[in-house]
Amino acid sequence: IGEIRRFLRDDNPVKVSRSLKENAYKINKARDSLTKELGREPNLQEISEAIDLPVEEIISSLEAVQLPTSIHETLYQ
Amino acid sequence: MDKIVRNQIKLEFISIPENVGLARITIAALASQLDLTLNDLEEIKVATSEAVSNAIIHGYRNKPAGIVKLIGSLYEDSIVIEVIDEGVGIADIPQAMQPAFTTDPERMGLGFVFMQSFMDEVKVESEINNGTRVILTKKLEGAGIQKAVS
Amino acid sequence: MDKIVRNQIKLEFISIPENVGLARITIAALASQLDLTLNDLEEIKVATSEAVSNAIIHGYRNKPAGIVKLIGSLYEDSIVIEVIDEGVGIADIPQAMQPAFTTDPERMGLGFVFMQSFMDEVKVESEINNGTRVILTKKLEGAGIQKAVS
Ligand SMILES: Nc1ncnc2c1ncn2[C@@H]1O[C@H](COP(=O)(O)OP(=O)(O)O)[C@@H](O)[C@H]1O
Ligand SMILES: Nc1ncnc2c1ncn2[C@@H]1O[C@H](COP(=O)(O)OP(=O)(O)O)[C@@H](O)[C@H]1O
Ligand SMILES: [Mg+2]
Ligand SMILES: [Mg+2]
Repeated sequence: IGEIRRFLRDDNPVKVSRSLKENAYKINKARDSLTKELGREPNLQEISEAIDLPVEEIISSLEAVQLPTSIHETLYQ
Repeated sequence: MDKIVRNQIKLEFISIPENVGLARITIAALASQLDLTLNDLEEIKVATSEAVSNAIIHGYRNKPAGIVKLIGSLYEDSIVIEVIDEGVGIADIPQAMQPAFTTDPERMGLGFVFMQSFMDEVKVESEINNGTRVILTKKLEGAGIQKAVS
Repeated sequence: MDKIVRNQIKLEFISIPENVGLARITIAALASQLDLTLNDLEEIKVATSEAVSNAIIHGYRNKPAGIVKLIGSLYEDSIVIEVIDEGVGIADIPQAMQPAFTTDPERMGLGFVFMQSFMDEVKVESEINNGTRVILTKKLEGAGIQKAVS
């Protein structure tokens, strides 16, 4: 069991927050270029294929760069 | 004729601000089972955030002891999101939904405006001291159910 | 001494394969409220997926009529994930947890092996015809609670 873990784990210290932000940057770039190319908003599937990132990762990544919502106005000012 | 539910989830969480993002991401994951644009997805996320933050800020007056319930239902051509709290309730619903109306002078009173502009239908049920239920519907014509995401 | 729960969520969903991904995203969103490495998050996601797919495939024998419950609790230095079904149950738990044991010749019998290698503790409670509860714990020393993610 310990071996599976060692095999799969490359002890990469990258933090989740950083990798999500990098993905979000790629997603937004792909969104812009696909919008020009297709002449319409791309759907999630098209973006996923263009940058080879599962839809699941796209959802998590977009959240990482979410604009502050109104809840911040009262709670974090 | 009743519509066929394709998928249904229920999420319950304690009323702390961290969970606004969590609720938003869960609903986004559900919505992404339909074939949507990022625009549609963002609109659904903003509307969900506004309803969930209202439950936390107004319903439970920012106290972390409350439970917020979120029910998401996916139909062939629409998504329905219910946000339920058992908080203070709303005295006058039509007034609360007016643009710029707020009971908190530090806020802008635009939450319901966002919900109404981003969703096709916004229904509010509320009873003083019993809580509030907001039902948000967005039609996603031609979206079609996608193949399994997992 | 009891540990202090920092956050707790409950997710219920119908037993269809699309919801494995949904459960994984929701647990990832909860776990991300701690400041994790990609490795830790990946391990939590794989373990959650294995337990949830077991509930759907084995517990409910791939029938979509079942409800899977997921409870996620965040402590200062650990995350606990419970996956609950009310399905067929497991006759012999130690046997089911053996590497390569499976009741489905098409499968590899490695789900519990993954759960055990990626999490610090795996507890299984089960009763025939009453269902199964899998409790996964991962310690995240030094992860520390992040500031609000929302
Ligand atoms: N879940 C709720 N429980 C109690 N009151 C609510 C709830 N949601 C909204 N309200 C009331 O409706 C008003 C308007 O809400 P909204 O349009 O979101 O503006 P804001 O949140 O900026 O005040 C709030 O100020 C509050 O008085
Ligand atoms: N939730 C569950 N309900 C009923 N049986 C289960 C459940 N989870 C696991 N099992 C049993 O334990 C066995 C081993 O599970 P696992 O290690 O995940 O391997 P696999 O899923 O590939 O069969 C399964 O084949 C099944 O018989
Ligand atoms: Mg508001
Ligand atoms: Mg398995």
